[in-house]
Amino acid sequence: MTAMLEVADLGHTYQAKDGAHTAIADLSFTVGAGELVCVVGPSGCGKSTLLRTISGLIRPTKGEISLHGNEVRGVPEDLAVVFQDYSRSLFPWLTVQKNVEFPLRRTLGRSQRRARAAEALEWVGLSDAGRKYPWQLSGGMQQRVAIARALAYRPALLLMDEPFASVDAQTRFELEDLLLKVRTEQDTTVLVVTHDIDESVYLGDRVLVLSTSPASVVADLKVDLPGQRDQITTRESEAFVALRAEVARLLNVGKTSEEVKARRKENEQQAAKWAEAERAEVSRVEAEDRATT
Amino acid sequence: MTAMLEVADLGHTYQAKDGAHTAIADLSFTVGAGELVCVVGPSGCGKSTLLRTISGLIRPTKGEISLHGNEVRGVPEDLAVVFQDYSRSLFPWLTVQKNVEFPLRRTLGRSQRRARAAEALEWVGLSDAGRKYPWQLSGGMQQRVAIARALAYRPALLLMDEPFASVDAQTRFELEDLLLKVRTEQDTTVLVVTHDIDESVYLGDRVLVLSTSPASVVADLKVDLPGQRDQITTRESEAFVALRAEVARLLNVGKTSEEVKARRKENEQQAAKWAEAERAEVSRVEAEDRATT
Amino acid sequence: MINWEEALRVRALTRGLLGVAGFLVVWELFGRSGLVRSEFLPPPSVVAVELVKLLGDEAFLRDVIATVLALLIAVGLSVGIAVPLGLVLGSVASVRHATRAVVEFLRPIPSVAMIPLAIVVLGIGPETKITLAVYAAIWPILFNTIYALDELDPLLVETARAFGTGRARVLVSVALPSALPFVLTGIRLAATTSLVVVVSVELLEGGSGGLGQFIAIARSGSGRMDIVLAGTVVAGVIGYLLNEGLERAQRRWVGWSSVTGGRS
Amino acid sequence: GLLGGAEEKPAETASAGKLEKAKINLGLLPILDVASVHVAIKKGYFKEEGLEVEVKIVQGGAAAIPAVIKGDLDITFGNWVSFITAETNGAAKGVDGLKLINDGYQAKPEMFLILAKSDSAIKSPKDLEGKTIAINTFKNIAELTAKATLEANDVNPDNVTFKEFPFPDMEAAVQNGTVDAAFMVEPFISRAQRASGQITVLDAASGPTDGIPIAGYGTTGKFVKENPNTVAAFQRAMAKGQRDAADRPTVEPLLVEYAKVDKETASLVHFGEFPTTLDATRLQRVADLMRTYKLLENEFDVKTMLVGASGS
Amino acid sequence: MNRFVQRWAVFVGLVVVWELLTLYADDPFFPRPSKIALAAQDLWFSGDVGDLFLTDTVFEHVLPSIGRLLGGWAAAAVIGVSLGVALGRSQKAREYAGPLLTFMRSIPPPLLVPVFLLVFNVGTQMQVATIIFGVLWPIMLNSVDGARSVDATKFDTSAVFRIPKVQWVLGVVLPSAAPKIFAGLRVSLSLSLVLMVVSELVGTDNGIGSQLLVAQRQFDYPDMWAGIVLLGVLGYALNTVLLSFERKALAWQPKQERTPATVEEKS
Ligand SMILES: Nc1ncnc2c1ncn2[C@@H]1O[C@H](COP(=O)(O)OP(=O)(O)OP(=O)(O)O)[C@@H](O)[C@H]1O
Ligand SMILES: Nc1ncnc2c1ncn2[C@@H]1O[C@H](COP(=O)(O)OP(=O)(O)OP(=O)(O)O)[C@@H](O)[C@H]1O
Ligand SMILES: [Mg+2]
Ligand SMILES: [Mg+2]
Repeated sequence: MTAMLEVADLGHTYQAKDGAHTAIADLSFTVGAGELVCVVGPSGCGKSTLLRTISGLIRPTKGEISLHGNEVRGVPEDLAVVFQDYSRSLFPWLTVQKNVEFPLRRTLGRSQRRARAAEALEWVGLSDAGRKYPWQLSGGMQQRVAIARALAYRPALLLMDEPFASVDAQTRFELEDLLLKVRTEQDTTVLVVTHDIDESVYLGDRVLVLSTSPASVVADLKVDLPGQRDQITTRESEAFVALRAEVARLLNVGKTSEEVKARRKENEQQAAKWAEAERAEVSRVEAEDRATT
Repeated sequence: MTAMLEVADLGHTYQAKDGAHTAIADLSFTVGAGELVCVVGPSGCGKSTLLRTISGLIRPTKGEISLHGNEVRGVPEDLAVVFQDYSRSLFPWLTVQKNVEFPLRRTLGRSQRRARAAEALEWVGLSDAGRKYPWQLSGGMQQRVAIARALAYRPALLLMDEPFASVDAQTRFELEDLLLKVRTEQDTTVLVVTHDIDESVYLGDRVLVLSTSPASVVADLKVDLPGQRDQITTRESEAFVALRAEVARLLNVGKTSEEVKARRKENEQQAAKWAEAERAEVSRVEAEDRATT
Repeated sequence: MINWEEALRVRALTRGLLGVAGFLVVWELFGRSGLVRSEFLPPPSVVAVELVKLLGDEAFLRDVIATVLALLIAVGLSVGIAVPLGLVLGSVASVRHATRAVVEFLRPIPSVAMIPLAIVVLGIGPETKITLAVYAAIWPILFNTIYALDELDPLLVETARAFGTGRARVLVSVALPSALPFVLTGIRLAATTSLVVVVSVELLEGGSGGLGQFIAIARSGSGRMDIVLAGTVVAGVIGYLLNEGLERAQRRWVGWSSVTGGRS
Repeated sequence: GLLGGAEEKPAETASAGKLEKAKINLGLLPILDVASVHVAIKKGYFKEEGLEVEVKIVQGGAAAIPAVIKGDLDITFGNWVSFITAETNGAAKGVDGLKLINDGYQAKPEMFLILAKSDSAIKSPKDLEGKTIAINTFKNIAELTAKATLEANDVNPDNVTFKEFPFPDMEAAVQNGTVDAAFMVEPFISRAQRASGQITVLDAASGPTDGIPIAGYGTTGKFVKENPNTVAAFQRAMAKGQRDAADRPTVEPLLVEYAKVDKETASLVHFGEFPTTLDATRLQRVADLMRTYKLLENEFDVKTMLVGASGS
Repeated sequence: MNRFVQRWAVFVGLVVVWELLTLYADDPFFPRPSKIALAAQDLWFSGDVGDLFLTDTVFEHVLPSIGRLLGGWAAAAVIGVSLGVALGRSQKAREYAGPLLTFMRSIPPPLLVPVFLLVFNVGTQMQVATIIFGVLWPIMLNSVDGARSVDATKFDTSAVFRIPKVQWVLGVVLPSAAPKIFAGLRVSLSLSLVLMVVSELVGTDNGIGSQLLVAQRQFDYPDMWAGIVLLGVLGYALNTVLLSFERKALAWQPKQERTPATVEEKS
């Protein structure tokens, strides 16, 4: 397997008026052609930022990204992205069907575009919604439109930012399987950011675990599960359960009870303090009121 | 426990130029004061629509909703909502802190508002982000701001639409516990829409399972778990596992393999057909090209 | 079955008429109150009589047509110039910065002051009033386009670009549609600005006929306020019709925006 | 065409072959002063000369003179002050300067009046000291004659404030006290006297300005050079028109038509003089007045501008 | 700094081209910029040291004009924004008042002068009224647009938290509409310079516009051009002030950080 995507020493710092914020500290990894890599990491650690730099939308402040050995400057060819903020990434003035067709206009004729879009909408279970506008759809449906758009484009590299966050469990399973099927058929390289540990193991050839902000790679786990997966048997397999536990451990989910309890205590103290301050404030204001009248 | 919220024969049909769309067919249920009810249902079945009608933002086309025995017309007092489209519900011109303070201006003085907002931000783990603007935050952080805003408001009735969709597993657990804690302390009535079956069982006193669109109530399950829950022990308990399976069954998640396989086959046939059509189209276009040159 | 859209339109129309009627009543009362002599400010009843007379007057109608034609040409030209220009200035910051000083210098130059210059360059015909109208009408369109681009959701642009959409096409198929509602508002502003300038130039320059010149003659010859106001009413009606047409276009083309916004 | 709102008339080619240009674009203002042109058109004096006159309404010298320079108008009506100012400022130096070819209108008593409200404290010219007077344009014939007559009445014109108002608005401005008095012309004088009972304070065309020339017809040196016969034909036709314009019954109905004056007013207005010759000595008075009140920096001899003048 | 040089290089370049063109054409209507500069100096900057070399003309004509201009524009801004927000948020108000306002919008201000003459005191009051009437519309229409396009989710959010009317208008509608309102304010600001000239057509004895028109009628083209240039400079200066204010008011906008300018490469 040749390396399709290489990320080396990547770092990104956002500039803001009141100081800079380092979102990514130092990331290095490679993704082979046709691989499906899942990225997991705490909220706000820099996953979306990572996808943005790979897609050439922002230039990283440090390090290098190469695709097929060429450094990424500007948006690479044959790339599709499903953004985390799917609802804002749909064009409100286009119908669902036209939204899916949008990126195809450059390369395909009208009838082919239509066919492709209809096919992709069918995949995500939205055949009936093609003529509606995005705002006439529910959140989960909008997200599926964004997925359909990316799939219809048949990219060589597909980046997905929490693509199944807003759909119900059943649909999620179906979409996961759809993704697996499409990538096998089209030999697409896929990078999926997800918060669902089970999903990351179920989908991925590898799982990339990131640290808290600023992000660095905590672990790069190979998922040793059979290529052909199945929602029921795979999830029941021992290897799956073990890997899932491993990812959870790496993400510190195990710490939960201890930490949460500690934090809860802290919060309670804090709250008590605020309440105290509040009471003081109230009585002060009341005193003032009385003084002025 | 007295009934706080009563939904009777509720139905809603969206009007659009090209025909109407019935989002909710017929819903009836009640929520007692202080109860936490989770709503699960397939994507696009009408959950967000339900929350919109309860919060008085849209008037249902059928049936009735009453709060404390009074029919809901317009937005009721003491209500807070975490919208599914959290990123759009934040005011981009206000800092995070000010966003949380915004609804408090009506009732609280400046210092009290500050304290409340700071406290809520602390709860969701965003103490450091108070002075940032929403667009400087990651998706999950924005969602937590929306949660903090609702909690800081200390509503009597709290409606949450997939409030934890964009946060990582660890944070999700923490937020779940936070929600449980807050609602006990403040005796809030809560309605949570979620796609995570485990979550619905872990959080809820009851789980309301909705059918596919247009929504109706499939089941109203009582969650027989101890009031004080814990991420590890509760989730391991037998009752939990049984309930979870029950919800999954009701949502037809069990059907997965059969149905998915059937659909997959269908898709493949469909795809083959499209591919055929495409090939035909391509050769037609090529032929034309040749003819013109 | 009740046709709701039709019913709503009828309601809007009646309300609009009520608003106008209210204004007319106030004007009539004011005109008849004796506070001012009715020769200075004739009440609407008097103006209406004069208006009816004028509508039968062929010379007057020719003047109105002249004004309307000049107006349409001016609006067309200013849209053709200002929208592309706005897209470029709004999206290429360096061009915008480079031209800002020039643009800001040019903008406040009043067409009234340019009339003799325009006559020397363009003559006394319709070219002059059209050019001056275009000059005045460009700015609202240009600025609304630039500002609309500023407000463009960056995520939409990122989406298009991530799918390999070229810069030019991002401009045409993402920036422009997203900006369209506000651009159309700019065009509506520009349309009435054009009308105002065309009539004013006719009024102050003369030479090329038109409603403004008609009014000027009625005024400078004898100060016939009834004719002046009747002409003014016609100008207002032209503006209203043009605006209504554009609003309809706005509703049809950018229906999506009126729904995402202002759900009230 | 439609854009210009003008009627499209097929151009009749004139019979007189020696005219360089048979069709003349003539700039006019919609005021009483140009009644003679309408008389000449009505009576066919231009046609007799083989001329076809296309009237273009312009709104004053500032627009008309550039149009003549540009060549859109062949000849235009304008007041002498504008012509002289334009000439001395070199506005027409690219077209061999401006030439004056016909006298048009000249002041008579009762046609340049400064009016005040009937119950105003201003009764005599002396009372205008320190007051505000409305005039139609700054630095033009109205201001000149007003200053000259004020001075003749021992009022220092520097102590009077002039404000610009269009003639049609003056009556109202005087009535509601916006200005103390207004410098009006016909038909506004008649209307103000009749409807508001405003009273005359000063005749600005009296004493030093008695019979002062007001306006006439001009063109460019280039046009005169290239079309000497046309200009001559125009002068002849206009002279007849001027002559006939003195006849009220001929003029009154025309007023109603071209200036939209109502019949009643038309029968009341005071007309000025319509001189039939272009007289250099007379016109020189305007230039001298301009010099006196600093509208000209140097002495100016109007003779250089005249074409076919008498009395030189 | 870079931008500054860029901007003024283009500007100076154009002035040089203008100088050369007018030198070549030698047309009285288009005097050379250097001649215009001399006229301007003569008009405004040849005064006493005590007056900072400003002539009486500046105090008699320029300053009063600027005062009326700013007053008129500010009043139009207040009226336009409040009317615009009201119309933008109320369909009813829009239906009642819309046609009437469109109608009024189409009336050329010079035609209204006789009416204003009856209603207002001539002079400053009438001129300010003319300016307001002329520049109100871009502000109002853009405010209507801005107020109407408040994002539906934000509307819902405010409704749910029962945000009081005042706070809703000041805290949600205005900020949402602010970019569009500023577009209107900027168009109106330069329009108010135009209207200032128009307003000085009638009933004045002072003002930049009145002087400019006198120069025009006197065929004194260098003076007229000096007036035009003065208007340009004023427009530029006022606009710069407004822009810096706008930049502060819209500081929250994410553009500096995230927008990869629509077509431009982020540098
Ligand atoms: N435009 C920006 N300006 C400044 N800081 C930013 C900006 N965008 C993101 N950040 C910061 O960078 C960090 C990483 O953000 P990013 O969106 O990449 O996180 P993430 O891993 O996608 O999180 P989540 O899972 O919550 O979506 C966050 O701390 C965020 O506050
Ligand atoms: N404004 C609207 N106009 C027309 N149809 C709408 C509108 N909003 C929602 N719908 C339709 O109503 C149905 C229910 O939508 P709703 O948003 O309530 O679903 P949901 O249960 O929240 O789904 P999800 O879990 O995907 O968010 C969907 O089929 C959607 O297409
Ligand atoms: Mg993210
Ligand atoms: Mg929903």
